[in-house]
Amino acid sequence: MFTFDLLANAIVAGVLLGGFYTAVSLGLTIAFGRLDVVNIAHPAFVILGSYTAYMVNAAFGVDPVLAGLAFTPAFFAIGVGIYRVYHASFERRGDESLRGLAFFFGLMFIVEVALILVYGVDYRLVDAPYIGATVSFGFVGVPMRMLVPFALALIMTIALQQYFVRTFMGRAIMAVSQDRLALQLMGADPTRVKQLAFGIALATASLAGAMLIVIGPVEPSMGRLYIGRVFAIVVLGGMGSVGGTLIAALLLGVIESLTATFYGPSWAPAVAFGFLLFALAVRPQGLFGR
Amino acid sequence: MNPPLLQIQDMTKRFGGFTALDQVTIEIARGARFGLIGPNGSGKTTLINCVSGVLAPDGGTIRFDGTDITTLKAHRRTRLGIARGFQIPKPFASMTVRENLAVPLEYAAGARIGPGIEDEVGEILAMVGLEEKAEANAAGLTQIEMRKLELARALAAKPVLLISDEAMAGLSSTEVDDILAILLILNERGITVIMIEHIMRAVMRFSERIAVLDAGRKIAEGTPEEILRDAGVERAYLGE
Amino acid sequence: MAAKAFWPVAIALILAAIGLTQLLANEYYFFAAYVVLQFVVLATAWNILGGYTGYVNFGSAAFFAVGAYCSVALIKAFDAPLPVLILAAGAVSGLIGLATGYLTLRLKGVYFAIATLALAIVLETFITNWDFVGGASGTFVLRPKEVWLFDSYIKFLFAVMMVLAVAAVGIARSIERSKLGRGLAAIRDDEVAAECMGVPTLRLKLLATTISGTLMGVAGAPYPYYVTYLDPLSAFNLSYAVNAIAMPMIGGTMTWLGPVVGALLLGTAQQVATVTISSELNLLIVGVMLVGFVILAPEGIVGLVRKTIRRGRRR
Amino acid sequence: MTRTGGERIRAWALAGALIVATIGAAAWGPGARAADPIRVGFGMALTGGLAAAGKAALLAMEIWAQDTNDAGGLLGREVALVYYDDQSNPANVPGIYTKLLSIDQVDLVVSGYGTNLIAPAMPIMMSRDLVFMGLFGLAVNEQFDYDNYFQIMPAGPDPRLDWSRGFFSLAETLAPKPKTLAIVGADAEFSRNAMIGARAHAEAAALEIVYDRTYPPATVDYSPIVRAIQATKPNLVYVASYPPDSVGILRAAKEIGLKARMFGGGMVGLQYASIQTKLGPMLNGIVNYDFWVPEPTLNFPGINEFLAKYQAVAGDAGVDPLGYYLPPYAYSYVQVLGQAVEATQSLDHKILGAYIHGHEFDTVVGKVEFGANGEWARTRVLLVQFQGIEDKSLEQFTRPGSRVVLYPEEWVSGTLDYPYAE
Repeated sequence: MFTFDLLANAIVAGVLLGGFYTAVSLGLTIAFGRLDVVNIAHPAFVILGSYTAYMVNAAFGVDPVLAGLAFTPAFFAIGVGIYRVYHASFERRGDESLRGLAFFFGLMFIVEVALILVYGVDYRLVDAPYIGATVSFGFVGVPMRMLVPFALALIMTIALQQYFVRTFMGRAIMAVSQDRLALQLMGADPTRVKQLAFGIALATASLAGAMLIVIGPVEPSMGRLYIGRVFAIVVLGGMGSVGGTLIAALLLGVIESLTATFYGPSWAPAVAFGFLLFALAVRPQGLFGR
Repeated sequence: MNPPLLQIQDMTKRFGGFTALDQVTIEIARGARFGLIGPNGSGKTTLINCVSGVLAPDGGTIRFDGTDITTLKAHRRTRLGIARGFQIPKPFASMTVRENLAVPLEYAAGARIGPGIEDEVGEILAMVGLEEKAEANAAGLTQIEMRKLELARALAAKPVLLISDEAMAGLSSTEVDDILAILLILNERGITVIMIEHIMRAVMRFSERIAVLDAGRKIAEGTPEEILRDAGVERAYLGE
Repeated sequence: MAAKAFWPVAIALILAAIGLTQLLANEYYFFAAYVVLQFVVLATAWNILGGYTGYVNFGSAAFFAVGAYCSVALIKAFDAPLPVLILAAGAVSGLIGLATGYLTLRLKGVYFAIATLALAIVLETFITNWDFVGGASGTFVLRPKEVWLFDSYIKFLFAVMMVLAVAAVGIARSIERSKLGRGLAAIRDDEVAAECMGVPTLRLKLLATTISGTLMGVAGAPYPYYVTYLDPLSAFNLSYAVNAIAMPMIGGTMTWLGPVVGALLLGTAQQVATVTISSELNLLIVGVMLVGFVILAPEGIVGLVRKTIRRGRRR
Repeated sequence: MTRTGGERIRAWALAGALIVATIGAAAWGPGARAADPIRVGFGMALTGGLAAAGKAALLAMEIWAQDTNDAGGLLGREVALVYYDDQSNPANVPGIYTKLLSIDQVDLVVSGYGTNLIAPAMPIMMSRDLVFMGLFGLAVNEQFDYDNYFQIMPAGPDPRLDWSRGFFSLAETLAPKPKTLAIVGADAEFSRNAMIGARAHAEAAALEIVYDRTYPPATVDYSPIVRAIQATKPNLVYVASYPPDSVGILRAAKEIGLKARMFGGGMVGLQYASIQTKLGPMLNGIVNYDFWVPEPTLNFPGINEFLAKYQAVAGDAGVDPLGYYLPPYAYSYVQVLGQAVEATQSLDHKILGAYIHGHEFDTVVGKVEFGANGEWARTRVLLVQFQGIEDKSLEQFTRPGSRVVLYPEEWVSGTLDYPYAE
């Protein structure tokens, strides 16, 4: 049942999906790739972002994406708080590899259960005028539900990239784990830089969460499903490269979409993770690594 | 004539676009006291990491006692007799000082835990002046004690070749003299010693031969006197 | 000397467990105790890699599930007896541990943690699509009608799990006191230094992943008989992974006693909570305790108790 | 490495104390002896993935207990529910039921919600010869073949086949007759079983299966799947899905413009008000299974009174506000048991089992009669079609005509509107 039409549509769907994956992964690209903070709770915070967007949407009818944007400062503050605890308890003691990981694991669990306590385990959906609409380019149909998150993810990627390249603090963040000397020469305090960067990383979760609930229904424990995917993307993207994250996410999206279309959707996650395992084994510096 | 104990041939190591070592060739005779100096970032520690097996070089070969060890893993090299201390001390933080020494004694020197090993540990600790601290937790040592522990732990591996990576940084001059004395005793017992050091007085006094690295290249090699006279070395240290 | 007391106490525990099955009629205690003991095995297994070696395994559920599904496959194919199931499950899970280790252990530790996450999903997908063991729809496993010496199968399972728990703890304890244990501790403290002190780090890490994986598989092997209906969602349940980490962390990761204390405490608390406070709070407690302990008491309960004893002695 | 003896002894004492504590604590709990009330015990998913259903079921059962006690109880005694949260995890089920039986000493037992949570309790029931009422288990007794198991979901004597009988019977009546079929479903217990049934029907009706795939529950975007289905140009599309994927597939079908004569079948979730009010007009034309809808043909005695009580408290409990799908059946499965107790004036499980096998029960979901395998003697899986949905208001789903019954014959309340899209 292979047709060119189907192939084109599968690739487009994969690219759109990949855009959304980028949004979910960027926070971890910063935290894990740049700061060496292995925040496995990141997907749980993305789900938290979905719920805050849902809450505002359900109560005031505000567009979920706008709601996600509005909540970024709150998420930033949470991120700063978490980093302070993490730094004081683990990083300073040099105990991040074992207990630091367990800390984030516990955090993930707490966020998830807290959401269940407040909202229950029902799937939640949002309303927005573009959900359900489609734009067509020839024989390729693009659902707005996927296109809006994709566009937003692209804007996010470009904005972050520009921030890292063009601003003083952005460059400090890029240097913080790789080049202590450069950081010292810039006169920046590494702990403060990391605190800021972690705040930004968590702020992306608010937006990514809003995108997630635009794409489909959300329930509290869904975050777990993204842990593996997100790490796969960050590692394949070359640990800390914003552009690499985008490319890796698009690649994963397209692979999943092609598998789902032509081979059988059942194997799509295994294909993606097999890809990660393989990459870890043969090219740990990522596909686009330094 | 015996071959040199250590032959480093055309050693090259790159990190991304940065060349940390550029075709460095050094030979060290059995029983020698060899000094390795150079400005910060000149590639000294990278060279040592390649010799001890922590880093895999991108080019060149290393021969130890006549055999090619270029692709050998670090722990195998240690068992062959190459032992090193680290510039930034890396103690086994959850263990006592005694247990820190037990690891190389068991794994590198092949000793069994028993009465015999206690004697060995005691002897080494006495040598570096840490016998008081045998039961202390390694994480609680002072910087100076940690440097001594680095040396002691390397000795516990029963080395043929001992590499001391800035073991004397931050020590007082009497402590520097103590360490120098220890290294000299070891050398008299037949252990070849490579010393990487910033304290010129110590290197010059200790070494029979010295190699100078700058920006990944060997720019000079000779006796301490020759090195002191070398114009290139002066340039490297003081700038143009 | 307590070192000599361990095995007599261990054997006494097993005999007491068997005695209990003959004396106590009420099956509930055996159901509950089985689950707690199962966590003793899982936590101990996790700690060999996590606590002793410093490598975090997020995929404990996968190793456990592989053990359980290995049993299902052998029951379906040969109607194999329980000891065979346990051995085979251990072997298969151990091999998977070895393979995962081989793929990732040459890298930084955190890659191993991520790989175990990915491994769990790959294995779950595989089981979900393997119809012989029930696939996504799950499978029923009927318990043997009768079993020698025991008047009910659950009592037998309880006794078996007691033996496995004692064996796992014994293995962990022997490792801790051996040359291997000191090598693993050196890796945990500083891997580069360990390698330079002659410790064959890769080989030791592979050994640790294999032993840890084997024990997790062993813990899962009798599970199909316990639950009688097995589906991938419950076999790969995240609660196994969470508990396998939380229990040693709370009990203390440095000694064999830590995971045992953590598993007994947390496992019992969960069993009690299941029949008392019927709420998500139950799960929240595990998460909060895990975070609280890693921040405030990084050495766990065992570490705290030791510190208190030491302080007391000084006075 | 060198610990003192005193400390070792203390460490051992600690370990010993913990073991004693384990055993002691396990015995502790809200245990009580068989006292005055008749106690009905069960585990229910109050947390975890199935909690939404479990909480609604519990609410319905509490209403039953209230109703029964208001009418004087059973055998002149009050009834009391004794239940624990199984956390949607089968691993907890054996422990819960042994506790209920051997410590709480309940008089009657009923199951939790769903196949996964019923099956682990079966061996315990079988070893004690207890009557066990099941709530929404699919073909559980196929393996156990247990005489005293009864299941309230109206799947029918052959659950796998009966599940989709309506869909395929109706497909036969289309003009022209459909030739091709696409089957798609989630990698999970219910959907796999439903797909097996659909395949069997397709074979019987000589339909060509042009697409037959499963997808993992974690799928984010369903467009590639729906597009692949579309590419095979099927006449019929049979979907066996869970709530999130039901929404995902439906949205993707609308966006892509999926063309089929009939679309739907076994989509779980479209029965819930919370999802209906989000999808609104998108539902029009979908044919799907259901168990109860507010159509005149299904106006059983007592159902409206029950629903009124349920809907009055549903908001506070945070469960489905309308409660058409599961709650009436959760009420009924204890109702059947209560009626059996009253009729036989006994709590002897042998007598109860024999009575339930031999009699018909009048419940809020109509007359119920169990076959030999404990399933309904005749299937009453309804096939309904969403019609005339105008917006996303909750109210319209309480009106007759928004979901007309197309099958079985006995309950039909409207006619099929087809094709779905062409």
